[in-house]
Amino acid sequence: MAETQALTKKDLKSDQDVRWCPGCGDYSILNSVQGVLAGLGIPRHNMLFVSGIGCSSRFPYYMNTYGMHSIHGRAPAFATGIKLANPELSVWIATGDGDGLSIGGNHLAHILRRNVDVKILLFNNEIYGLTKGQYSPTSKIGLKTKTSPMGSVDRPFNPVAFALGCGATFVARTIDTHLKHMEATLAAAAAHKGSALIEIYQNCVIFNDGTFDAIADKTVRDDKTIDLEPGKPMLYGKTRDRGLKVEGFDVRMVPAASADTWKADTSSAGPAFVMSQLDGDPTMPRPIGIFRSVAAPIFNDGVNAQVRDAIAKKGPGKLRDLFYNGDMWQVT
Amino acid sequence: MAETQALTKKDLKSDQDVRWCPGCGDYSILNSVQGVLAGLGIPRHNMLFVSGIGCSSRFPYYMNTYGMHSIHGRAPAFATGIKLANPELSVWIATGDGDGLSIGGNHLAHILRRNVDVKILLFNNEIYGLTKGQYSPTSKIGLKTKTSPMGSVDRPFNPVAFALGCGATFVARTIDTHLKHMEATLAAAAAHKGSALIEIYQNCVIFNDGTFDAIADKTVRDDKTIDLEPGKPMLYGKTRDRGLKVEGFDVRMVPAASADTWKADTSSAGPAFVMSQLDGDPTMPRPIGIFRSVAAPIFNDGVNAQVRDAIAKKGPGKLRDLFYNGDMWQVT
Amino acid sequence: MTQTRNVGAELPSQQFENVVIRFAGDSGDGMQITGSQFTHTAALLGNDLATFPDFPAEIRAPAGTQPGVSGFQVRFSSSDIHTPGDRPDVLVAMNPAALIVNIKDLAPGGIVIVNTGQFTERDVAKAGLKSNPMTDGTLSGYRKIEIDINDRVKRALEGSPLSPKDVQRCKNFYTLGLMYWLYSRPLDPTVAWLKDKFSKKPELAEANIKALTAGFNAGDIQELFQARYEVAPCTTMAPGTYKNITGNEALAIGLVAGAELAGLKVFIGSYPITPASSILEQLASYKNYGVISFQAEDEIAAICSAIGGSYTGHLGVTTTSGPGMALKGEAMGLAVSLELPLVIVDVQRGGPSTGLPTKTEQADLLQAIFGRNSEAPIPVLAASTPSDAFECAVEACRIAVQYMTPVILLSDGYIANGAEPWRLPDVDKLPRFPAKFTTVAPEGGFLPYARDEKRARPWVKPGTPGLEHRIGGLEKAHLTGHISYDPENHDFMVRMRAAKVAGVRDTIPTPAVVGEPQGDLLVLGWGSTYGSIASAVEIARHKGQKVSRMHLRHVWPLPAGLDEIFSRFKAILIPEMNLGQLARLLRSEYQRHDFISYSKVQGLPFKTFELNNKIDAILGK
Amino acid sequence: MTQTRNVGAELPSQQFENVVIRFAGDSGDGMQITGSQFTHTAALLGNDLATFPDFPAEIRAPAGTQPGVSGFQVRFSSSDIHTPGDRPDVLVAMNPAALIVNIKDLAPGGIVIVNTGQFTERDVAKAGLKSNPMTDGTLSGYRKIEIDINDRVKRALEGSPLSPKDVQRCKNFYTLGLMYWLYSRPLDPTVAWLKDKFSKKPELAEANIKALTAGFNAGDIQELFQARYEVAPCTTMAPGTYKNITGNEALAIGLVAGAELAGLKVFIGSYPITPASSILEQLASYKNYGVISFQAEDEIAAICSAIGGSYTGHLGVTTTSGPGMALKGEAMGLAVSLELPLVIVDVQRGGPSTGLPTKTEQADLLQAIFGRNSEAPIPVLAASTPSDAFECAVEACRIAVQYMTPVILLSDGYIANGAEPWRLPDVDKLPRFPAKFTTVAPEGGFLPYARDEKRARPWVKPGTPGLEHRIGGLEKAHLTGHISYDPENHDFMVRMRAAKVAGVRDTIPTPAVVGEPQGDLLVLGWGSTYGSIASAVEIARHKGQKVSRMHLRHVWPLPAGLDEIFSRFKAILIPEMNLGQLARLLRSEYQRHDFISYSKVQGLPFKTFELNNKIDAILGK
Ligand SMILES: Cc1ncc(C[n+]2csc(CCOP(=O)(O)OP(=O)(O)O)c2C)c(N)n1
Ligand SMILES: Cc1ncc(C[n+]2csc(CCOP(=O)(O)OP(=O)(O)O)c2C)c(N)n1
Ligand code: SF4
Ligand code: SF4
Ligand SMILES: [Mg+2]
Ligand SMILES: [Mg+2]
Repeated sequence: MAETQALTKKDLKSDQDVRWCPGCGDYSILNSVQGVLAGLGIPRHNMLFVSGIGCSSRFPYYMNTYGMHSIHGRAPAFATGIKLANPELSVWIATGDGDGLSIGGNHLAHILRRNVDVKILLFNNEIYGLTKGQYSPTSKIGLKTKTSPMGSVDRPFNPVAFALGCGATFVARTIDTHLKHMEATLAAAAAHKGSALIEIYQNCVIFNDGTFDAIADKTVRDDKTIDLEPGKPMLYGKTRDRGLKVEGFDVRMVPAASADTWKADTSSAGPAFVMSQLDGDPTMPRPIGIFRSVAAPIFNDGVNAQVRDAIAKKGPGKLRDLFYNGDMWQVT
Repeated sequence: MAETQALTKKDLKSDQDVRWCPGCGDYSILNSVQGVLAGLGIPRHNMLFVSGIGCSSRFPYYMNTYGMHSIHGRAPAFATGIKLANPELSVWIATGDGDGLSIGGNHLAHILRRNVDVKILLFNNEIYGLTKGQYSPTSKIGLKTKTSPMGSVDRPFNPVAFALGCGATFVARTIDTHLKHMEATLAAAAAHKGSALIEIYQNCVIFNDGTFDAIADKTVRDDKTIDLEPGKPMLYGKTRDRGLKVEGFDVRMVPAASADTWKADTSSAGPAFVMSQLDGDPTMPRPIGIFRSVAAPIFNDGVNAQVRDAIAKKGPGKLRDLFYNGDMWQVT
Repeated sequence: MTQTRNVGAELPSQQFENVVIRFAGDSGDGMQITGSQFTHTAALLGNDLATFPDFPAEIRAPAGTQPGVSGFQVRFSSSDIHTPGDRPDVLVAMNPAALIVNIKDLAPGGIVIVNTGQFTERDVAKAGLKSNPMTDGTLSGYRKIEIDINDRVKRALEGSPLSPKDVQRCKNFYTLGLMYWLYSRPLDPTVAWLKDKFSKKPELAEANIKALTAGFNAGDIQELFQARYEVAPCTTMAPGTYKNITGNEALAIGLVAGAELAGLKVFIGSYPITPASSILEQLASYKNYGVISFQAEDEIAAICSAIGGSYTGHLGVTTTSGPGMALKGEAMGLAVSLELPLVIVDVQRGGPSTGLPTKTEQADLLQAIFGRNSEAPIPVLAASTPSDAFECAVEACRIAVQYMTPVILLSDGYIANGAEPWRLPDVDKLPRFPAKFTTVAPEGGFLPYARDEKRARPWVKPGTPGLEHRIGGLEKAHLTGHISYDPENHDFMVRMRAAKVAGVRDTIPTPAVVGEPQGDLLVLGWGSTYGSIASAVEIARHKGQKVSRMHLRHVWPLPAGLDEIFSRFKAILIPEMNLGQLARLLRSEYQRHDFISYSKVQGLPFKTFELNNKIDAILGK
Repeated sequence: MTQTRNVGAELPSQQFENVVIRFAGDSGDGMQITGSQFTHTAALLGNDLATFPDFPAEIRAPAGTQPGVSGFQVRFSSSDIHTPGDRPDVLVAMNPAALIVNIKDLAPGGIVIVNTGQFTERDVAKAGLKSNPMTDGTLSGYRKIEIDINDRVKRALEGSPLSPKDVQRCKNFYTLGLMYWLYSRPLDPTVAWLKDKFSKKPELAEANIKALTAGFNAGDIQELFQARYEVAPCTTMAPGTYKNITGNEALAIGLVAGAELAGLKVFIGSYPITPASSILEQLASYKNYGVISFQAEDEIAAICSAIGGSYTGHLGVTTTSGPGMALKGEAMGLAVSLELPLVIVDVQRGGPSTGLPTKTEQADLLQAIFGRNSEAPIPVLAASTPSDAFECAVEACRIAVQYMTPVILLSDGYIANGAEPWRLPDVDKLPRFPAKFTTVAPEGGFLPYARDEKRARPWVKPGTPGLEHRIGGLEKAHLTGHISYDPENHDFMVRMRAAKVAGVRDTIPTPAVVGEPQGDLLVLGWGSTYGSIASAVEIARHKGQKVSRMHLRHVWPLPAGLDEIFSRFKAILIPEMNLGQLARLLRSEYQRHDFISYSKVQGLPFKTFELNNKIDAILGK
């Protein structure tokens, strides 16, 4: 029975108790995802969530859709198999900064490179939550954790830059506490044809509380972040009085009127990457929103087209022809 | 006995027969590496080559230095352990596009992110050589190989962009047949403090012959490539009559006189990344040379400094103190 | 001295040989600390001890729910004990969830102390219960002591500067005080601990000490008990300095010590995974011991970096649990081929796959021995108790260095988190096994794959002038180590590597038989079944059964002499927390014995009575 | 018809039952093609056949060197044969390196045909030889036929438009022509093949045909021989349509067929690795069969993608060799926990580690059975010959689908690259085992971990309305599949998974004993030792020894009835290309038999005579 009625958020809640710590940023992400997905017009049975291992990777259990809680770091590989084998499914990955960028970095890189039509939610809390607080590949230098008692000396990844370096076709960033922005970003990702990576700043109240406060706290957010909206001027500040402008290779702060218009679909990923580099500059607002959104051939389309073409050209393979071909001889 | 005399190229040749196919680009790379390393003033016994598996990964056997031919894709992990444990060694990795970017992509990403002081030679022949000709993560779309009989639909990685996305501090590109350029690039990498990734366009005569001809063949090279030389204007063409200029996010071809000066050490990796994106534009020269060369904290320095600091602060650990501490009690 | 009233003095004092208490509450209730403090005090009083913490897989499961229950069982005794006890004599339950999850384990007639302040209708509902277990018959057959601890703490801390929420956080120390009174224990050690712990927050120290003291002095509660209890010091413990230690702590210390005894420094490359993470964490804090700790991007990079560390002349170590072990197989094969020392620690947990990450199991034995492509032999050791993990770690280092080989050391979740008193070793008496580095080419030239009397090849630090050479995973010619595709050489090298590992047998002892050297039944164990087996065999022997026991530390290669020992028993019982992996291994080695496999795969250690029932069944009693 | 003179007519014609020829030359000399063409023609003539190609690990080792030698051995026969022969009767050596590498294998008194055109001093030096083997006594005891093939080809192709270099490339066809003459074979099949192969380069076709014909017609050479030889068609081959097939080809076809018989499409996720790559390559060419082939970034992604494929309702397949197997362990454990069908193919090669990548070995057996964390049982099959790989692939698909389980199929380098005649199956007679997908919730609700009579759980395609559910690697509650940390449930599920896999035994036959049902010795094999064992036992029985044989296709779980069969023999000899892995497994299962392990780990199959010597030694003759 196809579901005919539109879904509500509640339809997407599974019967399992949600078991994150009270106050964890994961709750609001779950809630936003359920809200956005309910509105996509996709029947529940065609939605599928894949995850690895981590607090964030518990996500699929809480979605009343199909789902697989797989092994650590490998969700993109499962998702690629799933999407190739059944392109009708709307496939989503929930992963963490450890799951997706530490053990799973290569699979993430390759799914983005190939542009498999899968949406990837990267819960970045800059820590390993589930294993109780070791530093992660996105932890800030100097962070003291159980495995870095004198402070971490690992230079962190910038997930947006990483994704762009892999040739990702859709890259965005949002914040667990910025609900409206998160929902808009999720909706844009859902609409994108191809791989979409959404980095979500997510607060781990237990092991890395407040790591994003300096930019993401509601009191400073408007001044400390800039929302990259394709086709719109790059403005920020509570009154949107300031903006950004690109001069040569440099990005400068300018009055709103002189701000450049943001383009996320240039043929070069250069602009998006340039914006990603603002992260390192404390004087600059942190870009969130849509860094890149560009059309490109989709891997699962390409693979399935070859299957279709081969069938069209050679006819659907018959078992007999599989055996009876090439140099044969008879024994009588 | 420390070696007192300067090394010659011959000193770095091992007693093993070189077993690449006749005409393979690997020969000239070996030759250049031996030449450049002989001139570094480093004693042979302090040089160490690590590799994974592939034609290119046979490299260590041919170097009369210490060396490890490890397992597929993992050379950066071995090299990280080696460099952390003995920072005195000059550690080099030889890897291929399959070894380094397919199975080993994650380790490559992490060694670059951490900025371990190791030099990485990425032999990019856009094919799996040793396993006899399957497409690789750098193969061009449409390439017909044994595993892509109808043409590859995998969008290729751009190794330079990948490395920049990982936060690499030194990224360069050179060509197996461009000996002078290769040697200059190797020398620059050797001089860099921190991770250095050198992508080397390498011809596989057997399985992917001529894949770089359109840009790397000596007859067209001057027109089809541009050598990024830090501090010099971005010029190309046989008579160096043309150049590149950056306008906003765009890179334009201009007469030599209007060319911008190339900077590889900007705080943002944006410029290098913008240049890497020219690869996709057939009307543009292909950048080779030094995309990025910037100073940053070195992982092995950081790790070893903490060990030294801990010893300085707490004194060198004694076995007895390891046991006799905390809450103890006596049984008599 | 803390002021304690001597209210209970009029109550009769009862002597016990040993007592098992389980503290259970919500994850946020601090039960692990309560248990540890009780343990610590018991240790100072000279009791023998064993503990078993049991906490949820979730970081913070929703408060008040059954999955959120955290427990800590401690057994303290005036005689030698080997396990934390089959069932608690006393259960402290801080809320309905803790009560319902744990009550079925309580010994019949046991005491259950309930915090009635946390038994509102809402609390009962949160625990997923239809009825209140205080009143619905759940507690019949037990001695129920009801205390509104919430309220008592509130009253005890009236006037405290702490917020009401923080006041409630002192509940566990109130409870601890009560238990101290009940078991006639002093408060001072805990008071000292609190003062130290909260040296920067004296108001917290004070509040907790107040709560502790109030619990101890709660005369009206004390009237609910019929007696105070005493457990005398254990007089059979060997003299020496002790401390309480968990298996992971002991293992980490053992690795540093083992390296030191070999004249080396530790290089640990590891990736966090429950229940192994704390070994990495602890080693990361031993930087002043020259330990280089590297948190790698995954388990494969971890072991590869450790091999790199060994190549340069460090003692390479990598630590993990089952799923991580499965990932390291390929690199282990390389280590076998390179013939470099390496210690691989697998703290086993429930499986398959992600399984039961916080529960214990012994099911990685065959993976450890056989889980690599081709013939890639590696010696395998297994720790049997928390403090034994120290000795096994040292032994693993010895074998690795003396035989130039990777060594696998198996521990498990029960050992990792469990604690026991550890008699601190006399540093001067520890055996030394210095690593020998080749620094100059011998007469006739340097041969990287020449071998010494243990079949070990030479170890050369890169950086040594004149000994430059290359090693790798392709088959190597005997002596020169050059790549060789020669068929006979390959056969020779495969057998050489096997012989080298089998030769480890020459430097390990035949394990002792505890009990008569012959009899009706030998109970044979490996790993963390040690305690349960020791207890059960003790009981069986008291009953007059002809039962002895033996425990394997070296599970591969098996020690010499087993065949002969086995032949002195009518049957050999092998209890394992897997489906019979050691039993399978032994059957494959020794054909003529009656091996009886006894499996339990519940993520929990064997209970002593389970083993005794099994022994009885075999011996027909 | 090609023009052939009938020069040899006057030579006596000698009949042979079977002949073994080895073509050996430089990697660039086209020996693999020469061998295949000879094989192909023999097949058309109705001979039984077995081949053994042996090529260097290097893509193009330096020309003329020993490591650069490439060989192809073909045995063709008028009777049933099982191996490519212990030693060649005729060796064709195109250069000194080829001669020196192969000569020691040639049967005493055998013919060696030498291309003297490639025996200059430089050639001898390139081969790393101090003296010319043509003259230094190396060839004493053999019949040496000297031909300057370089020169002859040059002359035969005089006036050809080809460059001198390309002319020399026709050498192998000249040689082939000569061998065709010697063994009285027609040229037509090869002529047809050349025309087809070079249809776009007719000048190449023409030149090669000219060379072939010239070789056939070289009267003066023919005078060097004392006879022409004939090998009559094999009359004992079962009637039917045949083609020559390698193990990897048969395996690939078997996977497509197996999926089809289950009503499914293949999803293969794989990563190239010698000697497994060609399975992926072939499946990539079967797109019109609906095969989805995915070359993943590594072996882990490969198996994970295949599990993803299975989850959606395809037949997930992943193919690899030893080092890749070692990487897949963790994901296999997940597949066990998810209980989804999956076929994992391991084409074994020499190890440990990278080992001898192009050589064969059987040393992944215990890895296949035990190489995963915790109790993660998986059925394991092993192919015994190239064509058997087809049947095993189909059987692996059957078990995977019927039992909802991953299945491991072992092959090895010898099977993968070796070829034999395959009698093409009758499509209608192949057994069908359609997969059953659950599409609607049964009465009482859908239970993802309910079980059918084979203990298989239901398979639901995502996209099915109303059956949404989640699966994962944490332990699952019986029936509901919800996460469960319950101890009893875990024990139950561990045993359930073990029982399910053990239950495969119910649908597999007890393997046949070939020979008497009882006797002095049973030679028991698995995998590619099949041919050598069959030949050796045939010989032994001819000699009157009381020897029978049995071969295992299902190595885990072991089939029912073995214990009883074993008890009918005094001893059981188990030849293996490892250090005795099956022998260990059998000892662990059956305690009372005398299993004799016979190991050879040289990267090469057993020779028949080696087995006969061993049998003789055991039986005391
Ligand atoms: C193979 C393997 N290695 C290690 C682990 C242990 N582990 C589980 S989750 C995790 C890291 C989780 O960090 P992240 O992805 O950031 O998720 P978070 O918990 O922070 O949401 C680790 C190391 C595992 N489950 N499997
Ligand atoms: C674990 C593992 N998987 C697969 C292989 C097979 N393999 C060896 S080299 C190689 C690819 C080599 O490609 P590349 O790194 O580009 O090197 P090239 O030969 O082209 O120089 C592969 C897939 C292996 N040796 N080990
Ligand atoms: S540990 Fe951190 S990330 Fe995990 S559930 Fe708790 S708050 Fe969230
Ligand atoms: S196969 Fe290609 S890359 Fe490998 S040695 Fe030959 S030419 Fe070089
Ligand atoms: Mg995280
Ligand atoms: Mg390559």
